[in-house]
Amino acid sequence: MEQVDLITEALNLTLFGMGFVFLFLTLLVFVTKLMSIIIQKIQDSTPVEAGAPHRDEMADELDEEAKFVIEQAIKMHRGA
Amino acid sequence: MEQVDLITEALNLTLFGMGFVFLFLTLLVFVTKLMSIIIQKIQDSTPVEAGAPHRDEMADELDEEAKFVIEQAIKMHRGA
Amino acid sequence: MEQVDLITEALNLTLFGMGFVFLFLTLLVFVTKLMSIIIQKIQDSTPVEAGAPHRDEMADELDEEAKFVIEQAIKMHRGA
Amino acid sequence: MEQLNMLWANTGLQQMAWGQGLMLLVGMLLLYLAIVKKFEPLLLLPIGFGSILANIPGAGIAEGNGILHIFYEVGIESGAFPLIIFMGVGALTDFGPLLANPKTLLLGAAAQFGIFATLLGAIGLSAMGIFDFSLNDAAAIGIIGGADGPTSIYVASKLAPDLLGAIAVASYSYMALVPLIQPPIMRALTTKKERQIKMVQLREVSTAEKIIFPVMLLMLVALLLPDAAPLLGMFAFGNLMKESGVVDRLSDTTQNALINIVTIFLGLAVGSKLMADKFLQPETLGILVLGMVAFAIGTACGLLMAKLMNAFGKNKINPLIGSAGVSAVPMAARVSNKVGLEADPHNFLLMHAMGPNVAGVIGSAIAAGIMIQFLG
Amino acid sequence: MEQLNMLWANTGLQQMAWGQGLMLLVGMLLLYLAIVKKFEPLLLLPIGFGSILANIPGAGIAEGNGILHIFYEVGIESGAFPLIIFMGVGALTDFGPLLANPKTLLLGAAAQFGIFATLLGAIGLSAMGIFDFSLNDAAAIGIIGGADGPTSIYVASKLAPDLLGAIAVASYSYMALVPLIQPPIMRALTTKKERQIKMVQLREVSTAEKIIFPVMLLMLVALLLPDAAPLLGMFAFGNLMKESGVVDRLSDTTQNALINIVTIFLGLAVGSKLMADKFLQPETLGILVLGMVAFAIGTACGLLMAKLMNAFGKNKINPLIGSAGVSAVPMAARVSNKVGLEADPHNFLLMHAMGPNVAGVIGSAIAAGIMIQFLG
Amino acid sequence: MEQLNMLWANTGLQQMAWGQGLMLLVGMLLLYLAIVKKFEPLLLLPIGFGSILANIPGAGIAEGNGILHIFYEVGIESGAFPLIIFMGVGALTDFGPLLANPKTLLLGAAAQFGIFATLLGAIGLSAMGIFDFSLNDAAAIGIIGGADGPTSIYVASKLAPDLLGAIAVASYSYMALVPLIQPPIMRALTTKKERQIKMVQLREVSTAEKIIFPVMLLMLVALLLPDAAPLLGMFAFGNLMKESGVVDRLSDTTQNALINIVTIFLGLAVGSKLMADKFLQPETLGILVLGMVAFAIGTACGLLMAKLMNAFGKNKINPLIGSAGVSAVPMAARVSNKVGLEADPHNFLLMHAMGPNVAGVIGSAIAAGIMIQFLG
Ligand code: NA
Ligand code: NA
Ligand code: NA
Repeated sequence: MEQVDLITEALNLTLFGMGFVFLFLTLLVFVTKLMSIIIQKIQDSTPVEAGAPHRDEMADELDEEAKFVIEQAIKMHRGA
Repeated sequence: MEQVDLITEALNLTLFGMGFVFLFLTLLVFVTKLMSIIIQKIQDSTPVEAGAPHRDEMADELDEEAKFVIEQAIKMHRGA
Repeated sequence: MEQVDLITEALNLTLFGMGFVFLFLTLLVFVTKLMSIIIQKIQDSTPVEAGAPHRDEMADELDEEAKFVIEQAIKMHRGA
Repeated sequence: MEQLNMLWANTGLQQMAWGQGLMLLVGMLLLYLAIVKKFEPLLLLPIGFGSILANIPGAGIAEGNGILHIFYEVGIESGAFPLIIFMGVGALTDFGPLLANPKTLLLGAAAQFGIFATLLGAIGLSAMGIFDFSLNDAAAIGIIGGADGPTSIYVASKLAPDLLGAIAVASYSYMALVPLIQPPIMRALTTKKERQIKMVQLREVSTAEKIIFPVMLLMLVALLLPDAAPLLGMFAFGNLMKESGVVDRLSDTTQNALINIVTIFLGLAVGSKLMADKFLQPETLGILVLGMVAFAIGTACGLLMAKLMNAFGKNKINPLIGSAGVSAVPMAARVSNKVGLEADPHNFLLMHAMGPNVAGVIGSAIAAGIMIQFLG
Repeated sequence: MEQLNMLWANTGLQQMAWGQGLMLLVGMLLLYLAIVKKFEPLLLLPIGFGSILANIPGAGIAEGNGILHIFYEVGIESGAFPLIIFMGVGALTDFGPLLANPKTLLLGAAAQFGIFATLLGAIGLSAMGIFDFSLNDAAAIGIIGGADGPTSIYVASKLAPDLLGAIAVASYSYMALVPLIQPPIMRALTTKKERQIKMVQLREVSTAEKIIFPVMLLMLVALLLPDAAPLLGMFAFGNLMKESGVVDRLSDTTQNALINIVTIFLGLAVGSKLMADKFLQPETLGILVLGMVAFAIGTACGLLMAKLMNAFGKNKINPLIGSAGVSAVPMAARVSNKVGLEADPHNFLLMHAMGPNVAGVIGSAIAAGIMIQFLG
Repeated sequence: MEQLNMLWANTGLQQMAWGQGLMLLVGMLLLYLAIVKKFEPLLLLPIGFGSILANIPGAGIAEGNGILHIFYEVGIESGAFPLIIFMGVGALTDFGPLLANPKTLLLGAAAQFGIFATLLGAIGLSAMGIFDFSLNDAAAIGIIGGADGPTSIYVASKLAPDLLGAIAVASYSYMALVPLIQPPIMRALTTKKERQIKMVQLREVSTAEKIIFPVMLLMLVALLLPDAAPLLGMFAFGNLMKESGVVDRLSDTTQNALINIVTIFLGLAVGSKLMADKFLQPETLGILVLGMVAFAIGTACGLLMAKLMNAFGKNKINPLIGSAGVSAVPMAARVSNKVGLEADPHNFLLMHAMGPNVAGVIGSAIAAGIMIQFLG
C-alpha cells in the first residue's frame, strides 16, 4: 500500500516536474524572443548610442583631464 | 614525587618521540627508494608513454578540432 | 520633556563630536609635522643609507650566490 | 612498554576497519582517475584526497571538530560553496549562442527527463525491495542526470545529505565520461542524413540582450519557482557581473581566485562524505548505476526532442546538438561537434550546441527547484 | 490537481505582496543606475542584485538559513566585511599629498560637520513628529555625510541595523552623485578669484614618513579614541602593508583578490537588508533626504574652512579643495580639479585635493568612533 | 562637563595599564624587525600590527566580539589557518632533491632532537621551580625547535593556547635569525675538511615519482600516526596539486591569493594572543630562551647525524647540510650553502641541503603528531 503511494507520488512529481520544466523554458523562449525583438527595434531606431550623455560627458571629461593630471602628479611625486 | 613523575613522563615522551621520528623517516627512506626503483623499472620498460591511449586520443582529437572551431566561432560572435 | 532631552543630547553630541574631530586632526597635524621634521633631519645627517649593514650584507651575499646556484640547480633538475 | 602499546593501539594499522582500508583504495582510484585519466581533475582530485583523509582510522578528520567536517558544515550544509561555484559558472558562461537561437532552450528542457526517469527508476528499485531509497533520496539521485556538479551537490545537501558523497562522485565521474557515454547513443538514435544537417549561421547578439537576459531569467524564476532562486539567482548574478562590463575586477576575481578557492574546499568537504560507513552501502552501487542511466536517458531525450522539433519547424536542427542539453558544459557540446564532424567534416556544430548546453544548466536548476519545493 | 494548486500557491506571483513587487523594481533601478549610469557599480550592482534576491516572494533568501542572511550574519553583523574593505582601501591609499601639506587635515575635519548637522536634522524631524528616529538612528544616518561606504555600513551595523539597507544605498548613491551635488555649491560659495588661487607645489615625501604615518595615526587613535581603533586600525594596517614594501605579495592580494571577494559578498549582504517590510517605510525617504543634506553641508563646510584658513595662514589654499574633505575618494578630488580648471585651465588642483580627500576618510572614522563610544 | 569626563575616562590614555603600554612598544618592535630588519615580514608585520590592536586600552579588539578575537576563533581555534598555510607550503615545495637522495630524510629526523631536548629543558626548569610549565606547555614550546611556523601554531592551539602568542613570535623570529644562529655552531662542530666534502651530483627525478611521493607519505602517516594526518595531509595535498599538473589553476591560487589571504588573517589572529596580561609573564622569557636553545640543539644534531652517517655510508655527506634539517625553508639550506662556499668556493651545497630542509618539515610534523597523540 505504502509503496504504491510512493510510486504514485514519484509519478506525480515526474509529471508535474517535466511539465513545469517545459512550461518554464517555453516561456523563457518567448520572453527571450520578445526581448531580442524589442532591443533590436530600439537599437535600429537609435543608430548612434544615446543613453545619458549629460553625466557621462562630464565623467569622461573628468576622466581624460584627471588621468593626465594624475600621471603628471605621480611622476612628480615618485622618487618620494 | 609529582615532579619526578613529570620528568619521567617527559623522558618517556622524548624517548618514544625521537624513536618514532627515526622509525618513521627510516621507513620513508626505504619506501621512497623502493618506489623510485619500481618507477624507473616501469619507465625503462616502456620507453614511449603508454597509458590509456584510447580515451586520451579521442580527447586530444576533440581538443585540437574544438580549439580551432572555438576560436573561429568566437571570432564570428565577437562584436556581438 | 523627553524630546527636549533628545535634542539636548543631540546638541551635546554634536558639540563634543565636532570638538573632538578638530582636536584629533589638529593634533595629527602637529604630530605629522613634527615627524616629518625629525625624519628629514635624520635623513640629512645620514646621506648614505646606514641601517643594519651587518645582517643585510650577509643576506645580500646569500641572495646573490644563492640565486645563481638555484638557477643552475633548477636548470639541471628540470626535465626531471 | 605501556606507551609502546598505546602507540601501537593508536596507529592507523591497528584501528583500521576493513571498510576504511577499502575506502583508502577508492580514494586512490579517484586520484588515479583525476591525474592519469584526467576525469574532471578540478573536482575529483580534491574529492579523492578528501576521501583518503576522511578514512584515516583514528584521525577523525571528517568528524566532530575535524577540519574536513568544519569545511563541510561551513560550506556545504549552509549551501554557500555550491552557490558560489554556480556564481562562478555564471561568470564563465556565454549566453550568446542561446540568445541567437532561443528555441534550443527546449532541447535543454527535454534532456531533463533523464532526471525524472532516474527518480522513477530509484523508486521502482525501492518498490521491488532491491534498494531502500526514499523519495528524497530518489530526487537527489535523479539530479545526477542534470550533469551539473554544483546543482547535484546543492540538492543532495538539502534532500539527502547522507548520499552526498556518492552523488557527487557519480556526478563528476559521469560528466568526465560524457565522451564515452554519449556517442554510441547519438549514433544509434540518428540517421547519417540527420547528422549531416547544416544549421543556419547564428546571428550576432548585442550586449544589451546579454545584459538583460540574466535579469529576465531571474525575474521569471522569482515569479514562478522561488525555490530555484538561490541557484539560478547566483548563476544570473555571476553572468550579469561578466556581461555588464562595469565590474570587471569583480568578474575576474569570481572567475579565478574565488572559484578556485571554493573548488578546493568544496572538493575536500565532499570527500569528507566518503567515509566508509556511509559510502560502503549497497545504495552507493545503486546510485552509480542509476546515475549512468540518468545520463543515457537525458542524452536520448535531447536527441529525440530535436527530431520532434524538426517535424514541425522550418529551420532544421541537427539532432546531435540535442544531446548537449544534459549540460556537462562544455564537454557535451564538444561531443556534439565531434560526432557531427564524423558525418560531415565541414559541419561545425560547436556553437550551435552551446545553446542547448547552457540551456541544460537552466533546466536542471529548474528541476532542482521543483524537487526542493515538493520535498525540501 | 492538489499538486497543481500547491505549485501555484508556491509561485512567487501568488505569494507576492505589493511591497515585494515594488522592491523588485527598486532592485532593477539600482542595477540600471549601476550598469547604465555607472553609479559606483562595484557596490550598487551587488546591492541591487541582492535586493532582488531578498524580495523574491517565498524564497526566503534573506531570512533564516537563506544564503544572503548567512552572508549578512557572517560578514556584516560581525563587522568583518566593512573592516576588511577598509583594510583594502588603506592599501590603495597614498598619504603622500597629505604628508606634504598636513594642514589640509583640517579641511577633512570641517567637512565632518555634515555628519553632525544631519544628526541634528534627524532629531529635529523626530521632535517635530515627522519621523521617529532614535539618537542611534540619527547618528547612523549622519555618517552618510562622511561619504565612506564601509564606515557607514560599519556604524549602521552597530547602531541601527534595521536602517542599514537604506543607509548603504544612500551612501553609495550620493558618492556616485558627487559630480552633480558638489559643483553648484562650490561655485556659489567661492568667488572666481578664490577659485583661481594657485597653490604651492607639494614637496616630495620620503618613504620613511609614509611608513611611520599609519603607525602614528594608529597610536594617536589608541590613546585618544579606542572606539575608532577597529576602523582606523585596519585602514592603517592596509596602508602599512603597502608602504612598508616588505610584504608586497600580501599588499597585492589585499588590493585585488581579497577586496574584490569581500566587495561581492558585502554587496549581496547589504542587499539582503532591502527587504520590503524594512525598506518601504517613511523613514527610508527621510534617510535619502537627510543623506543628501549631509553631503551638501559637508561640502559647504569644507569650502568655508578653507576660506577661514586663508584669513590666517600665509600659504593660500584654493577653497575648492575644501569640498574634497567629505572624502568620496577619489571622486571628490577630481571634482575639485574639474571646477578649478573651469576658472583657470592651467591650475591643476588634483594632487592638492587628495590631501583633504584622504583626511576626510580619517575624519569620518573619528566621527564614527565618537558615535559608537557615546551610543554603542 | 559630564560628557567631557566620560570622553576622558574612555580615552586609551586614561585606561591604559602599564602592561598595555609596554605591549604597544613590543608591537612596534615587531614592526621594526619586520620592516627595517626584514625578519620574516610576511608574518611578523601582521603579528606586530595585531598585537598593537590587541593592546589598545578599552577597544577590546582581541576579546569578546572584537574582530581579532573572531579571526582567532574562526581561523586558529578551528585549526583552519595553519592547515591552509601548510597546504600552501606543500604547493610551494619541491621534493625533487629529497627524492634524489632519500637518506637525507635521516638528517631531518635527527634535527628534531632539538624539539625534545627543549621539552626536557622546559620540564627541568619547572622541576627546579624557575618556571611553571605543564607537559603540554613544554611540548608546545619544544615545537619551536621544528622551525616551522604553521606547525608551531597548530600544536600550540591544541596544547597550550595561552602560550600561542609567545610561541609564534619566537618561532618566526628565530626562523629569521637562522643566518645568525646557525653558522657559529656549524663551524664549531665540523672540520674544514668535512666542510669541503663534495657530494655526488643529484640524479634527475621523474614526474611520476614526484606525484606518487605525497600520496605515499600520506599513506604512511595514515597507517602509523593518524594524529599527524591533518598537518601532513594538507601538506601532501598542496604538493600533489602542484606536481600532478592537472589542476594548475587550483595550485596557482593556493600558492598566491589563498596563502596570502590566510597569512594576513593568521598574523592578525596570532597578534591577538599578544595581549598584555597573557604575554607579559615570566613564562614568555622562558619561551624565548628555550626556543633559541631548541634551534641550536636541532642544528647541532643535524650536523652530528651527518657525521655519523659518514662513518658508515660510502657516499659521503657534507655535514653542513645536516643543519638544514631543522627546516626554516629555504633559509637554512641557503645558510648551509653559504658556509660551504666559505670552505670551498666551488662547492655549491644548496640543492643537496634542500633534501634535509624539506625532510625537516616532515620530521617536525611527525613530532607534532606524537605530541598531540600523547597529550592532546
Ligand atoms: Na543540466
Ligand atoms: Na569622509
Ligand atoms: Na622542522
